[in-house]
Amino acid sequence: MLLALRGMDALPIPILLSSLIPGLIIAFLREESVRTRRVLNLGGAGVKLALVGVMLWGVAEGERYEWRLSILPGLEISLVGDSLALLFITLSAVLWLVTTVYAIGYLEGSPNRNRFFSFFSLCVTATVGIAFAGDLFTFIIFYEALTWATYPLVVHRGSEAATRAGRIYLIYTVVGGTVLLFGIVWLYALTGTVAFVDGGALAHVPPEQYPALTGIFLVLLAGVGVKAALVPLHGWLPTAMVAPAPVSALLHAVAVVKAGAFGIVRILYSVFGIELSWTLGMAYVVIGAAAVTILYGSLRALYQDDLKRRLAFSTVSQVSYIALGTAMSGPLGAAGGLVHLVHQGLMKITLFFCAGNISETHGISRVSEMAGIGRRMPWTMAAFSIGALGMIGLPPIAGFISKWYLGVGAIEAGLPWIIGLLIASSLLNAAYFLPILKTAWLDPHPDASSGEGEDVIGIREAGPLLLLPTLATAALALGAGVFAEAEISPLRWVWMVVDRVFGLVQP
Amino acid sequence: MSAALLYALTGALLFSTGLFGLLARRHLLRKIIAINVMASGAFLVLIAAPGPMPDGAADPVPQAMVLTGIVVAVSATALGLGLALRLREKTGRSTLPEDHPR
Amino acid sequence: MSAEILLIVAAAGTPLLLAALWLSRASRAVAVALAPLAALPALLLTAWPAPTAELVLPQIFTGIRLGLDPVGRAFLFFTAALWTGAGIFARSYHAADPRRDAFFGFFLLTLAGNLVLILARDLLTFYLGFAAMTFAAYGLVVHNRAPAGFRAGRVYLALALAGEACLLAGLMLAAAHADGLGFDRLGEAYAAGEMPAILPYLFVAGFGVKAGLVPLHMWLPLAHPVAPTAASALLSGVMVKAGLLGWIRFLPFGSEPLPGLGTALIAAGVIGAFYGVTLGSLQREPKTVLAYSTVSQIGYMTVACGIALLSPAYAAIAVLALVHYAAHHAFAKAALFLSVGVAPRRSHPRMRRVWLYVGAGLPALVLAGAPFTSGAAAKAALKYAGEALPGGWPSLLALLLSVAAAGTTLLLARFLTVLGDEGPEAGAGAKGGGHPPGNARDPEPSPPPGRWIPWVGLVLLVLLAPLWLTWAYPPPPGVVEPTPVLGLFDSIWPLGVGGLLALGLWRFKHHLPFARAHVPPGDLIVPLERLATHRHAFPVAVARVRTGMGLGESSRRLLVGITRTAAVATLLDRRLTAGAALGFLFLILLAAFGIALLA
Amino acid sequence: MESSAWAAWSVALPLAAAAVAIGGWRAGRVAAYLTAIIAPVLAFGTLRAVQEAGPLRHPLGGWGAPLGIELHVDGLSALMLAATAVVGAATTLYAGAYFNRTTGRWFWLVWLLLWTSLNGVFVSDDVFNLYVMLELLGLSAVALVALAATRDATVAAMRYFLVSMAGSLLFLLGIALLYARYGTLSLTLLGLVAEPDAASLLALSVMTLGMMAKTAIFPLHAWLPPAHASAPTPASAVLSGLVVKASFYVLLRLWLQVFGVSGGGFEAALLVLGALGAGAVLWGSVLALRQRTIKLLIAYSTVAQLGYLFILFPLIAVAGPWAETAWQGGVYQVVSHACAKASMFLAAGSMVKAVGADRLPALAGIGHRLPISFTAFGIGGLSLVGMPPSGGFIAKWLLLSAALGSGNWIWALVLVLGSLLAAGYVFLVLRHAFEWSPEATRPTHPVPRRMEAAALLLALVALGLGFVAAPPLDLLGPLPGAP
Repeated sequence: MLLALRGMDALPIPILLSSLIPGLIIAFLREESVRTRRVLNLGGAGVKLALVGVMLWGVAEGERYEWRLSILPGLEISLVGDSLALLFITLSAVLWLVTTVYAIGYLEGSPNRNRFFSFFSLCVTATVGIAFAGDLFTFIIFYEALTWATYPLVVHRGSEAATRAGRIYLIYTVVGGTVLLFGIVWLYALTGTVAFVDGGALAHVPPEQYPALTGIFLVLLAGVGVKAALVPLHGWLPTAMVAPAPVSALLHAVAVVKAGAFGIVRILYSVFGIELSWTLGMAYVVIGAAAVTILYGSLRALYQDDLKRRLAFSTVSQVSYIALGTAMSGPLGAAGGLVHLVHQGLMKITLFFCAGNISETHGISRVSEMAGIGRRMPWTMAAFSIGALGMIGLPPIAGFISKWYLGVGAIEAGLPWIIGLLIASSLLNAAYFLPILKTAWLDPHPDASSGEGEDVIGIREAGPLLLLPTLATAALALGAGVFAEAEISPLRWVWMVVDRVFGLVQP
Repeated sequence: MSAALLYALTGALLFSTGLFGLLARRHLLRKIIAINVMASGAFLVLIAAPGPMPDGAADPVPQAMVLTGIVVAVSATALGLGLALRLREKTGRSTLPEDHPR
Repeated sequence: MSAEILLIVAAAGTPLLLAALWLSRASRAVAVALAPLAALPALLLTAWPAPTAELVLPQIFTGIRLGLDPVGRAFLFFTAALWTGAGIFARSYHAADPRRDAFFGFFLLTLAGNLVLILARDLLTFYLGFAAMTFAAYGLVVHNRAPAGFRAGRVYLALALAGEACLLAGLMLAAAHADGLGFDRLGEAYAAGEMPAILPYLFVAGFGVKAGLVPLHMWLPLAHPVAPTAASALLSGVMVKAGLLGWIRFLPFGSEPLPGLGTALIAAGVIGAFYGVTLGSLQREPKTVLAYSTVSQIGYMTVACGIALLSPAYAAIAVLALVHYAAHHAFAKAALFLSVGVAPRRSHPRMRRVWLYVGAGLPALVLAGAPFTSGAAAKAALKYAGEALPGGWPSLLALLLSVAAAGTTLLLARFLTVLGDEGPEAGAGAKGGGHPPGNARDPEPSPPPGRWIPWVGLVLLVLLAPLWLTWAYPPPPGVVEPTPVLGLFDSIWPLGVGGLLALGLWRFKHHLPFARAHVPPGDLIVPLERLATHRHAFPVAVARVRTGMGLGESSRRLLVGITRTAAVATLLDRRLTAGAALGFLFLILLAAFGIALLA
Repeated sequence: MESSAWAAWSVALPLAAAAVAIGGWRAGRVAAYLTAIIAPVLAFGTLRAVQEAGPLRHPLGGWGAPLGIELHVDGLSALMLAATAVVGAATTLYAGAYFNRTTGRWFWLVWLLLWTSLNGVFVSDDVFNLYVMLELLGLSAVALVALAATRDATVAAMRYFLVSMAGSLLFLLGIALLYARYGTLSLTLLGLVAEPDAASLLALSVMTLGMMAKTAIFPLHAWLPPAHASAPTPASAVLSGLVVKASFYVLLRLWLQVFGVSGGGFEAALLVLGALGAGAVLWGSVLALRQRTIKLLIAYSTVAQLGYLFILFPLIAVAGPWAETAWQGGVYQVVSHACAKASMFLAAGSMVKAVGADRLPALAGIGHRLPISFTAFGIGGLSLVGMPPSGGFIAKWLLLSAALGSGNWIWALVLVLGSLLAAGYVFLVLRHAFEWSPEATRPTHPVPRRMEAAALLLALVALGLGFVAAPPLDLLGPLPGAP
């Protein structure tokens, strides 16, 4: 059966449906039907993973999946499963499964789980749709859907703070989405095309339209920049961390910020093309914005005591690596940026899981309260350490691989100052992550009055449903780095993307 | 001045008077009457329209229209009066409040 | 897979395997028990005759390449030997330590990193090991969890990170310009002149932190006294040498001469040699004294690096000198550190104290370059390399080195005098230093065999090392082996001068004002730390910019404005229902249309 | 059946049903249900017929113009018929559960008459016939509002009645002027002969003014919110969804078909219309943001959304090659807004019934207390905002691309700003939906499934319109009166 599926052009559809249908059914289940909900959630995630696996296999062998639905003359919903899309989709599918398990554990016994899981699935559907989008028209459809599917998750707790965060989130993203729509329509009106074409759809545009194209680029960048949390459009992200931990995890690792980053990649590579982006000087704008964001996010993270807030600012900083790398005009930088899409996801989701574990099990949400937590939750903190050290860029964790290719790519692209940026960012990352590790592992637990008391403190770990996903993603983050050059690794896939989609050749 | 023009001008005058009454008078009965005056004005203009009949015979189309229009106006008046009565019943007044409650 | 490869795998893998065992509570005891022996396979590997094989794992990380070359073998030898010795020492030293398991966890990780970096055959594998070692060693430095330890750890990490930063930048530059990541490719790229000029500078700075190059040495005097004794021995004896190995591996020795950098390194080395001696003499804690001694000794080795950069023709001999010096210093310094762990006490029987002082004095003499020791041989090699310099520089250098050797003698004499001190500073236990909590306060009648056996072993190794080195690291072809005897007088007079100076100082310490002077350990770091307390400048600046731009205020005003306008609109909207208003609007619209249509 | 008779049947069917409805509640309900089933079939039959044979022309009873009544169905009419059928069917389903024998005694009759007149407006080719249908429409709409029988509803109905009558009579005056000038009543014929002379333009002005009052375009909108908000919910749905569109439809016919303004020469007047539209978008949205009860909020949003329709006029005039895109967008906005707005009203009615209050804070936690209705409201609201995928999105895409394509930045900005403001007032409801306050756990009154289903059905149509835009727009054909 899988063989038959491999050749199916409309394979993107079942992949989308595998989360859409459970999401819709769950919305109308009764709150008590725990078992049905679990079966639907995990079943959907499993099916999606299997289908994505089939598609990965197909794409690796040169297949290209394409499905189109004409909406208007010249406008169509097109779902394209190419190697770049699959990079993002695989990440989403894997992390969805993991996060679902985590969320089941996290929300046990809390109200409104139907709504939560329903929108959770819709959120993933929208994310996958963004990845599959074969043109800007399809892109914005899912992009906006993502906004509204995420809102109920952000305000899930229904508290004052959650409502406020939700309002801020919506203001940012709706305005961003509208700006993006504006840009897309402008582009459509100007050139008559919004399609994604490998190497850039606008290569043929005559130079007299370049000023308009510059404007369009800026508008589009501002539109996706909101979700990608480019400074100064990042304000929503640290606020949105009031959401439940699995939501933050998904938001920061896969769904929203990555959608924005992926949008930047698409705009750079599939709409304008990297050459035109450089001709217009816009690639440099992206690089500049990313550079500012990277530094600013890290600097702000330094001063946050709230763990999730610190992580959120860290996301602001880290996600811009993706934009930074893809805006450089070389294969190495592109690889670094693209692979960071996956690597950052794996590491950041681990960190947020850990933050969730800590607050769920011990009610601790501030860094200053974390003294000695490593002794109480050794596994959680081990996972956290992997994530944090990876973020700093310590080899052999995944983060180093991204940073390495970004740096080498920067020189290749003739932008050596970016190395300074990367280094500065790494140092800042160290400055805000290492104190957490030190506090957690080395400082005495407040319950231990003296040196002798330390043995008294027993282990109190999070439940298995919380711990296993955490360890799984930590292992993936480590594995993605240790086996970076293995046959099956994100980096390998990225080389293929770089090779195929951008027509760049692996060095 | 031809008869048609006289009709038309009278009609316009009536219509304007009615419109003024509708807008400026507050009592609902007056407003409803004003509507009827407006309708009459419109009918007069309609009657004044020179038909396409080459032999000078009266054009039947406006006549038919006016007749229909009168029927419509009568039913409208009925509805308006009914509403005015209901309003009086509910509010004890025969005028509309200056603004509406929100 | 050949036996040699297997041995390489075992050498690098044993500590990793034990570290993995450590992770599980069930097998942790096994891992801790075996930890001191984790370096034995590596030691075995150094005995392999003429190693040539290379282990290549292209799928792991960015491609792992491990192998052994002569330089690596020399480094591997003293590294593995010291880790084993220090490990056995630590077993006993931490016997009653509640955090013993944690100590050995970091021990294993640090060891793994250290071995990997020595065996590495390409840039990134080296970096992998180097980074692992650097970060895991933090756990050793702060082992006692005391404020002083954390401060030292903070300084250590800050400097190490700065070093890593330079290193990473250098690696990226190198990778972008070289055709591959192997050391061979790096050398080819250097030779072809394809490398950016800044590259050697980055590497010098990057590894300089670890090596303790002045002024990047500040972490050494802070970290050594607070770390457990075995860890201090490893830090000074082995890990500092990792920086040196980094220089050997990454700098363009033997390619185009780099006069600027070479001269700078020689100058830094000479300055370091004197600086370490001067500041070290002003310290009151034995391990701090030793730390400054390391700074001073590294100065000599820096000079050798400078020579190699200055004169490619002399690169091989300079490297030879470096290796000899590194090995000799490693053993001697580790033995000295361990002697702190078996330090003589007034309560000890007289004979034992004498033996202990003899045992501590021997490596001290070696370090000072006493004749017929590895110290003398190393210094001779260095002077021989110095011949590369033009004009009268070689003799000046020789003189400077001799004077510095006198300083070393003085410094080590200082060490021996403070070794027996039992004052609050010397014990360091009160400051949370040297001794682990469990046994720091107990007056010990005698050091247990678990401590003195490795100590004695190291002292013996100090004496035997030169023999072994001539076998393990023969001079490269074309290089005449320097005679180990430098001229008796040349090696004796610095000892004599230093000894007399020390005696004089000790005798008149109550009369000389400067003898009581004290510079806080870490010297330069103190003002720097003060600077760092201004770290809240950034949030303050952000807040100021916000208020300055009036962002908060203006957005609030905007909001108020909008709300008011909307309220007015609501009022107006109610009015629009009134008949008069409607009529007015009707007329206006009619007029508007009339004008618009007829215009 | 002869293809051209589709139009006649679509008027006759609800009329016949209305006749039956005189018989009382039960008879009326059966008749309305039957209409609800058959009308969509008829509507889609008409769509197909137009698709296959082009515009249909049907002389009623075999009598042609000038004396007889001629029906004319082109793409626009067919689309309006279809929208009416869908919204009407859903509303009927909803009303069947909403009313009971007492409250709904007259509802079926009035509603079926309204349905008749709506269809009548859309198929008339004769301006006088149009007038009659408009009058019937206005009167039955007023009656529907009055059915609520509250004080507010009575006041609102009275006001609605006066405005509606004034509008109709202005229209009648215009007809008289046109007839006096051209001697014909047929829209088609008028389109061929009309010239922009003083009399014609005066006629155009008064007719436009009349229709604007009935469409409740800013600043003549003030009667609409209280009327739509205080009417019974099913009535609100059709009033906001369909009735205001009927007079807009007449405006389209007048300006585009009769006077052929897209050919040029009317720029200033079209600009005035557009300015009014822009004013409506902003004014209506801001006021919607200020409302504290849900039905008033939705009603003000209608005021705002109608503004989009008027932006169509200047776009047609200045957009050059993009005029046709603007035209498609405008019509699509009519259709999708009809479905979306009706579904929002229906869902809001259910929610108000469930919580027993119409203040927004009372809706706390409505997301899980009444998920289906809330979903319907949400989808409808998002279509209104222009969120993809939905009909509203397609409409906004088309309008926006016309504005940007022709370089008319001002209109583009108004469209974008309108979207943002719409998101704002939709959010006012959404934010309470997920709130977790004590009110959120209070039990709800039961809401019949049919009511919830009707709202959801319409919402899904609004959603579906986002996917099937091509066939309806094909059917719509080129911009009437284009050069």
